[in-house]
Amino acid sequence: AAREAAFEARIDAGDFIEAKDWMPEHYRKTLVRQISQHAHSEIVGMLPEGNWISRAPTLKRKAILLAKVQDEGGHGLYLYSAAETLGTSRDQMLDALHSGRAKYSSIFNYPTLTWADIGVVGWLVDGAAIMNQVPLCRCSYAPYARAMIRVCREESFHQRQGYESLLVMMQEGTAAQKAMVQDAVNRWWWPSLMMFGPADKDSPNSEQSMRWGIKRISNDQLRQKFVDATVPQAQILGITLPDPDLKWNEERGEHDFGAIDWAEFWRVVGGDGPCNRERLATRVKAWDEGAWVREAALAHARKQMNKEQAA
Amino acid sequence: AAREAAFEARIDAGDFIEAKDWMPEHYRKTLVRQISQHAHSEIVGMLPEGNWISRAPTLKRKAILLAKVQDEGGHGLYLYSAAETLGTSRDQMLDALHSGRAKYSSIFNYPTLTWADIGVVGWLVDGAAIMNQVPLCRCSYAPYARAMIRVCREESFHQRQGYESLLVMMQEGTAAQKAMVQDAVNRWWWPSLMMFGPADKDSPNSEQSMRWGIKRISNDQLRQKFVDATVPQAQILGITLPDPDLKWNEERGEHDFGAIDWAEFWRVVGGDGPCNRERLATRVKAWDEGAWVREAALAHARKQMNKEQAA
Amino acid sequence: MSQASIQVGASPQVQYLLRIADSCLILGQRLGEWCGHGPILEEDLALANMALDLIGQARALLTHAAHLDGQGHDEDQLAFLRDERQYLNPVLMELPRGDFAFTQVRNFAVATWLQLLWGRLASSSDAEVAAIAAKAVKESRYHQQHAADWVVRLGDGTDESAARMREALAQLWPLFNELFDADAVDAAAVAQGLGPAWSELRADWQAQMDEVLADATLAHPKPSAYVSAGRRGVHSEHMGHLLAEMQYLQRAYPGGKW
Amino acid sequence: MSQASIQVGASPQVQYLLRIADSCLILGQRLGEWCGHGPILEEDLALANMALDLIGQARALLTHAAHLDGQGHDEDQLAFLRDERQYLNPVLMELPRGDFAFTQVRNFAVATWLQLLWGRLASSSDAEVAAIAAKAVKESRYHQQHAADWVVRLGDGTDESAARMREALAQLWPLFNELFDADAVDAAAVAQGLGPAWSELRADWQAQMDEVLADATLAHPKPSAYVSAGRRGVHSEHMGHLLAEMQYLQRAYPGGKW
Repeated sequence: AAREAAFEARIDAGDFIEAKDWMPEHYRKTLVRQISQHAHSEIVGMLPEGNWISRAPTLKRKAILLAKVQDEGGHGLYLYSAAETLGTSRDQMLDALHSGRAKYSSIFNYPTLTWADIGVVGWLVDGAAIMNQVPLCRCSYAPYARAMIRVCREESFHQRQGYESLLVMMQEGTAAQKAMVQDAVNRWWWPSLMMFGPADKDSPNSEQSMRWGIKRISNDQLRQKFVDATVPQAQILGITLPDPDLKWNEERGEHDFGAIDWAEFWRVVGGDGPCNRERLATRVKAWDEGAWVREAALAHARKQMNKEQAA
Repeated sequence: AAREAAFEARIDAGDFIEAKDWMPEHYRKTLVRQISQHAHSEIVGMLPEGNWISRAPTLKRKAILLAKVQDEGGHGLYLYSAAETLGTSRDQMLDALHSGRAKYSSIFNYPTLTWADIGVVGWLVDGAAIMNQVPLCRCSYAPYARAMIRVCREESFHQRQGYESLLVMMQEGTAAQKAMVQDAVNRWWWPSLMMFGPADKDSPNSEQSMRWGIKRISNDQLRQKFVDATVPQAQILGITLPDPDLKWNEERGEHDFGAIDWAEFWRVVGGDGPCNRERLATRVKAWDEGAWVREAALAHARKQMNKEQAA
Repeated sequence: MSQASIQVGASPQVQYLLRIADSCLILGQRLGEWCGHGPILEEDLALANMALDLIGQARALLTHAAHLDGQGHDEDQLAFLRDERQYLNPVLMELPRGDFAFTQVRNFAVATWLQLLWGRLASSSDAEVAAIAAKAVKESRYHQQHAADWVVRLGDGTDESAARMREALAQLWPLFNELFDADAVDAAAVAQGLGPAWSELRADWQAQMDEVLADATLAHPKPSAYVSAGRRGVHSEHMGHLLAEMQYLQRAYPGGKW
Repeated sequence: MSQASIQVGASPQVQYLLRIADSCLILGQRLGEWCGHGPILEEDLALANMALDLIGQARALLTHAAHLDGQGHDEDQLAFLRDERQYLNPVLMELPRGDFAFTQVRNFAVATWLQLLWGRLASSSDAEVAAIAAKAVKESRYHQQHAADWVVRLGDGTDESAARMREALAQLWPLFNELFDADAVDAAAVAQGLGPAWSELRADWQAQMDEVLADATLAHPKPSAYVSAGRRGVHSEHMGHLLAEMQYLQRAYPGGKW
């Protein structure tokens, strides 16, 4: 209890906690859950974008997309490493993902249907992710905070690339391309807003996380910031955000926006989204089909070790 | 020996042999080998054309191609049945194919690279096949002769369809389409000539088969007939056959044509053609992946029988 | 001379017919993939034959839809030159062919549904639709019977075949919802006497499914709240790959005659 | 405004460069398919990274080839708007990605070959080619090392991994011949000092392959008399499917800006 009080005092003083430091079990568990979920999101998030690598329309765009998806895998790696500092292993975390015990961001249960989706995912989905993640760079658990600094830097690069690709299509493209961009925005706008999680009043884990300095800004506050930042970007693009209630509220100094379809949110989180089953099946298939490779690598390493010992 | 003499007398008299009739073992073996090889050719031959079903350029052409490939499967069925009358089973014949003991027509070891290949295969490959097969409609073994009558009727329909599709491209198509047709003819002409088998002087099995009325016309005679029939068709199409030595010989009343690259023929027959390995692997994969289906069908039939007996 | 995409008008009548035409077209495309790869030769033939029937049904409906759309398009422009978002088949049709269990479960579900749909369309107020349906219903009945035989055989076959059938059912079940979803396009079709609201077919479909699943000793998966929206052009990630292949020649040879 | 195919001139110089550019492009396309599907996350990254290097090499060479061809095309027109018969990569590159054993054997063979080829091209009489090669040779050396590690690990790993490696070698071996085939295009490149005849690379390639196969405890398959002819545009049946997908957007959106 004394240790717990000391811990709380450090948190209150804005100290960072390192892996070797003592921490309450619930703090540790909360972090493992959040960091591994975040890592899984990066890995599962490779799939919807990876879907367009083979069809990228120019070699430059193909290279950008490959690099982006590769970066996401890299984020997964740092984040698994950050979680491992808390005493779990990558295999344990992957097992939790594959068996359905662990979650990943629900946004990746939506399909990428056109090339414009790739730009829009960069702009809106990465944009929302950054909005969520920037405060995590000041998270109380230092290894996570450090990973997030790197992740955020790369993600804002991705977001700019996504936005830029939309600008090219909207400003120099054909009518068919412009329609493709607008259609993609129509499909991704609301799911992007849902990325900030349930409304504050319905968000059970938030309070303790705020208390512990794992979370720094509430879901609704982040969502509002995202809307306010995105509206002018949409204007520059020349696309319409699919919300008739979206307008500037002079009094609040913020945008009002329409009601989110929380029934859809909970349905998709609960497993009944367009791609839930398939995303998980794809990951499990890759893992299962790779089993012989991992076993062979292990067997070879063992042989090498035996040889070295014998020598 | 008396039976053998009686058999030979029937053959000499032009009689047809039925499944129930006595026949020399070597006659039976020769027929099983030839009919099963012919059946295998139909089955393997579904692959190069099947390769374009998903990409047929119009719905009419897709339907024609589906029907054609289906017909080839049907020919395989009649031919396996004809061979079964000689005391072998379809499973035995397939096992011989899958293990590499039985052959199929070497022409199917060439790839179909463009849509024009589909038309050209119809025109030249089916054309050569018909030339080979029409005499088999008078083959001394009656079940084979009957199967061949049906096969030939359908194949000449296929050949006309293939030729007609080339005519459309050559007479109404774009320059790119015409170039595609000419290119396909360039690639298929020589392999088609090889379909008649080695030159008569190098064809060891032919003599006995001629003697027994299994084969009625020699390889070289058939090849000559094919060239003579094809040249005017090529002229109507407006394509050039890729043989600078091809010309009418007034004296012989036939076309002269250039030397066939027999080294290539033997190389491909021997296994080193463009698709040998892949064609066989594809068939074996389909068979292996279908094992559980065949087992289940058998298990279900057994259950049904037990139920009926119990009732 | 360009092979850019064509646009089809938004008339509910045309949309209603395209939903059916595209269902036939896209499932036909998938079934064609079995040709040369089936577990027994007889099934290569049967599946090709079904693909052929479905392509035939698609051609008749696409031609009629193009006529109603009134922009002078033909069946091939509709089949090959729309953007993905303009194809209106339920997502179910476009899923990869899967194993033989998956193919037979889907075939059975779709044939049962089509057979009911064609049966109702046979009395459409649109005489052309009625004529197409009268022919097609016989084909669908045969497809249904053929698939039902396999569902029973594989469901009540070996342990492996039963396990594969359960897995196929679990994968497919959430996608069946869309076959009975209702919207304004449906409502307009009912109002015009063009055809039934698809939701009206659910009870009969369910009864026929149940009967065969019972014979196959297969249980229902748990229901899913997901309703896919291929009918409004929101497809799965598989559709784009299917179309890239299907449309390739039309796109790459502008002005070609085939 | 049409996305019909472009034609590239028949100059041996351009052909020689396209053979290399297309090898990088098409193998890069295949490696990109692993992204999200590798056996361990580190390999998803490594294979994507290799794909990225190969696409980069292809871009540089295609741009230069387009310049030499003098028709005002750019890298994307060359990459996306040729007909299949105008792609000049050896058939080896276009074969489906296969399992991880297949991918690593192919990667090792190709990287060994490219590393030798770039090494020679670094002293090309064409300064632009020499500059591209000087950068690329370092990348290929890294790819070769990475693949060699896997060839050894999998060859000398478990019974299953060794069996898969033997199968991959057996499948791939006949396709290696084309990497060392000689023809007039090669001869012209030698005459101009543009680059080596590919046949000159065979001995070194064989020596480096042998060394790693020995470490991997893998035997040579028997030699094959088959020489594929992708370098003259005669591909396998896989190429058309690859191109249908790769070219789709360029074909379907004429005049698009990306």
